[in-house]
Amino acid sequence: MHEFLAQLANGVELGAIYALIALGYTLVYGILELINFAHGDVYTFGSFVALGVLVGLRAAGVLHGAGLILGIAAALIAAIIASALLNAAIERLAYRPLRKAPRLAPLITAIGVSFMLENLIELWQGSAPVPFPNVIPNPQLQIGALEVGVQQIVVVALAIVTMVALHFFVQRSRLGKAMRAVAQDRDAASLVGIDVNRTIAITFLIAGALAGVAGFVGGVSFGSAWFLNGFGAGLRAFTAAVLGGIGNIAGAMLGGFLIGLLESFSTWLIGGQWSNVAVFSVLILVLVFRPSGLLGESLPEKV
Amino acid sequence: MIYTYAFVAIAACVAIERFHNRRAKATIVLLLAAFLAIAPRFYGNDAVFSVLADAAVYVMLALGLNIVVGFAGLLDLGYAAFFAIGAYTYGMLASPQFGLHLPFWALLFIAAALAALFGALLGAPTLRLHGDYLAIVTLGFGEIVPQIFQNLTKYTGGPNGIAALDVPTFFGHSFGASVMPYYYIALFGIAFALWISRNLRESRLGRAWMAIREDELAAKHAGIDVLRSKLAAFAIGASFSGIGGVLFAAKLALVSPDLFGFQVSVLIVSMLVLGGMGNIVGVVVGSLLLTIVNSALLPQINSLVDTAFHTTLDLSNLHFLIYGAILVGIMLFRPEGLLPSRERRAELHHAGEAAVDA
Amino acid sequence: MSLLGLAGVTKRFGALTALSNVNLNVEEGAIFGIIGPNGAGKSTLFNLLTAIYRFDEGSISIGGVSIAGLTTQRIARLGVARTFQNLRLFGNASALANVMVGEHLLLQANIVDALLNSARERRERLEAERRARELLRFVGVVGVEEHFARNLSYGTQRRLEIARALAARPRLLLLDEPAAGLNPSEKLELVSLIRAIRDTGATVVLIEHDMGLVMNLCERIAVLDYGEKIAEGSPREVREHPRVIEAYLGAPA
Amino acid sequence: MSVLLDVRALEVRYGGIVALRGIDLHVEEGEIVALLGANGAGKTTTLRAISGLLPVRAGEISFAGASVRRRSPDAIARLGIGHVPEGRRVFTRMTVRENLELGGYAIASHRKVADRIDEVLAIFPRLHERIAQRAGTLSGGEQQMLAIGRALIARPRLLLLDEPSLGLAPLVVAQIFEVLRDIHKRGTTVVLVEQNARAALALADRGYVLRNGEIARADTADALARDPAVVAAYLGGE
Repeated sequence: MHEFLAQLANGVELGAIYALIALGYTLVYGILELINFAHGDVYTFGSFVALGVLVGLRAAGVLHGAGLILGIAAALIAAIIASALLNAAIERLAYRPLRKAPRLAPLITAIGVSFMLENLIELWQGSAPVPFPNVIPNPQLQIGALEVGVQQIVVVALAIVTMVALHFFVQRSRLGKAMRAVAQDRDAASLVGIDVNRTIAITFLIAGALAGVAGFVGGVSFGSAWFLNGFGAGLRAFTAAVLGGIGNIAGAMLGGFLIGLLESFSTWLIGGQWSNVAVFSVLILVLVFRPSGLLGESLPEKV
Repeated sequence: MIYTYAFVAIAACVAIERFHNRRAKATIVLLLAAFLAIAPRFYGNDAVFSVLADAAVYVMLALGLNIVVGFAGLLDLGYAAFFAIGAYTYGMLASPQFGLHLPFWALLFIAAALAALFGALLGAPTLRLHGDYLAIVTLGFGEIVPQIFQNLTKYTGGPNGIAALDVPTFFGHSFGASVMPYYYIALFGIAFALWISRNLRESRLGRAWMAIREDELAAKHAGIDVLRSKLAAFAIGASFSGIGGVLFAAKLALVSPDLFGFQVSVLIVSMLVLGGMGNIVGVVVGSLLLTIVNSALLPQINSLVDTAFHTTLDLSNLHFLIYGAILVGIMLFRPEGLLPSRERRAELHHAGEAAVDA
Repeated sequence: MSLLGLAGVTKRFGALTALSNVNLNVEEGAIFGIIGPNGAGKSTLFNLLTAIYRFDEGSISIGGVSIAGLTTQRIARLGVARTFQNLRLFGNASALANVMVGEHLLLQANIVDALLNSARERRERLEAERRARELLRFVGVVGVEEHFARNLSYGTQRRLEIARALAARPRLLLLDEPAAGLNPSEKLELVSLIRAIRDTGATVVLIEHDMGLVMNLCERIAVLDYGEKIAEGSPREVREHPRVIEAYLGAPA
Repeated sequence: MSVLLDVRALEVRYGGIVALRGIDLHVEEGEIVALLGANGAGKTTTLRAISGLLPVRAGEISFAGASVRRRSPDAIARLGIGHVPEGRRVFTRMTVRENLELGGYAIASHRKVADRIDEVLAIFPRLHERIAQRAGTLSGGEQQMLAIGRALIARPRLLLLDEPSLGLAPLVVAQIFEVLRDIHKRGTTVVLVEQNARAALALADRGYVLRNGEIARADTADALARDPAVVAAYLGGE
């Protein structure tokens, strides 16, 4: 029972991170129908930026008391800004010129960008995992039989707040509506005065920012950053987005938490080396029975 | 030297694309075949033919995937899984692992059949999925298969894989340490794959694939059994990969799970896209180019830089950076591929004009 | 003899009833029209006939065979072919290849024939191509056999789609707004084409908004409104039917 | 009256194919101008070039005296050209209200947009009944009304309409044309592309006939409607 609760807490924490990354995939897919393979690496980049800021501030000796809170905030914000800018730059340089190209061209480009980023991050940070500075206190709380770290609670809370905010932003705000309009019909959107390129660029900024949040949260939660983190995490996050129904914000969240739980329980019950097998088997099973994902709409074919 | 061969082969392919006269095309094909068969007697060394044999295996893989993606329009991002299945078939059945030493030639067929079977097993439940959903499921499959080979340590040697695979024999003559037999087998394999590809494209089944790729709903209304046709594409494509796997494993005398990861699937998809999806000749050019870049050009640049600047800078550290940049660069400058099929040219030409009356 | 029979057919999408208790009989060899306002359920009806949707209640039979539970391709085997309101051609394929796909069910070559380019495959291919050229001539698509479908003019595309449907030698041909977007002279050609198709023995059911064309061409017409059949009869009977005028025509046509 | 839209020597190409060659046309403030022609003659292409959806190869397009040739579609929309595209193109997964709100995307004031939505709903009471429904659940006629309504929110000075009657029942077509008459009366200039040439000429002041990407004829609507050649080609004998 104790172990079960611990795995549950683990899975939820992991799921929150996957969900944050999945949101970025889903936003971009929703607007461009593109699997942004580089997104996982943007997440990795965010992790390293946060790590760099924390290391720098620790060396400056300011990470205590109020300085610690400000330092953590600075690391988070730096990760958000850096990832957002990187993602937007990728869109501008690698995807925008291909708006009218055959469908597979941007996908191959995305894979190419992903390879380049992974290699660049490796050159920058080396090929071994880099530990996150252990500066963030993590007092344990006992809630009934469940023992969780404050850090875990903060991670999940931060993720959920971000997701809810994003949901309302996309549903209610003027820009959010423009994003949905561009996603549905680019020409029609431009005819009502929406700047399509700008809207797509903003979508990439937001997706990148979410990857930045995830990068910070993931780094703190796993205790390290590694140049290839983004590949595995990105793959699972994209799987989460598809599982939930791609293009659907609530679906990405649901999918993220499910994949997180699945990973943590499969690791516990059948061993970590089987968790990929478990994750993808469940994905295949779900899609066989619900071809558009758990929350995705299956629109009747227009004939 | 390797570039001579690659250049001749690619030039011949381009010429075949340019000529419209059937007799001229046939002549070029014959000349090229004769050159590739005879030239090694006079020109080249083992290192060159080793790379060329690998290139030929990749050409076969790319032709197989072209049936799935180019003909039937099914994006498969886990094609390396079938490559792995083929390679492990050889690894497990022609090695000391179980003391089984089935002949190489029989295993070519067995691996083709097994890969086709797994293609059908994966396809049966998933081929109803559309577009990117299918892509992600196949990607998942591509991740699972090597992982399973890695985890079943008892049967597959785990992460270390299986070594000391049997050296094939030909009527009792061992291939020995020479790479030439593999080169010739792979050449023959390409010829076979080209013949099959062309047959399929012109067949009733090929027309059914075209219809499914263009408009699945309209295809159903023409009475086409969409699921069966897709399964056929998946199975045939997988069997090419299975055969390639046997060749690959026998030549390397080794299989291990890390040889069949996502990068390999991506590499093969890139070959298609680079060469020109759906166009058989384009696919050949794309796969030749990328293999040469990966196994000859990049290492050579590496050693050149080292000797020129007396550095220990290891450019192989930049392998993925350069490879990624090549992919991005080609897509940005020629998104339809180097030798696009007629269909792709038309598609690009009409991009974004769906609702136009001209 | 009745070729197509619907009895009490009902189709719902969630809370919306798209078709409600529709009864219909189409005689073999007829040219039968279905008209009605937008959203009346005409296209839904076609989509039930070719199993794009499943009906919730009632029964549909084609040539005496119930189509309940059959897939689209099984229904095609019963001899049903159709065209689409918004043209669904294989755009990146030649006109000829489009029609040859339509002949799919007439051919036998299997996967082994395909792999080996067997004698049967080659013989059938030649035969299919010959028939396809003949059909293109029949519908009046000449001189552009090798052009990609998407590059053809709109009127030619409409005729090409009809040729593709005819290639299966259907007993029942469903035409969804075949005259949409055609100019007056093209419409005249369409009328004679449809008559010629009927004269080859096929039964034609068509959805159309152009009243002139429907009244001129069809022997019987059914009128749908809000998913219900509100009238059926000869063109004259339908034109003078008060409910039809109220729901659809607006003023006596 | 002053010239609101002036198109000169307009040329548009797709790849190598010339879709429009040297189109000259103008629209005066307050007019209704019909563009007639067979499918493929270049009517839709003309409208799409004017609103910036297609790149212009040569020629000039000026609106209210200023060149719009190199502007993006959204910028042109904000200048006061509304375009109701062929096939309606409403945002099917959004509600009717959201569609109308997007029509006022370029308007900063919420209040103003809300007022204009009320005005449009007064013109199309049917949309009022369906305000919270998703646009995809509307019938073809209702979607057409929504597409027009969406364009009207921005109070365009010039409204481009592409085949508003396509695929609609006779009764609905009559309603749509009634609304167009009404919109015009309120002072909107209209360019109308219509398959239903008879109805279009009945409404229009002037018309252009396009053939193979060129202007084959330009005249008043009455003259065109009486011209035997035009009648034979586009109006059909009844």
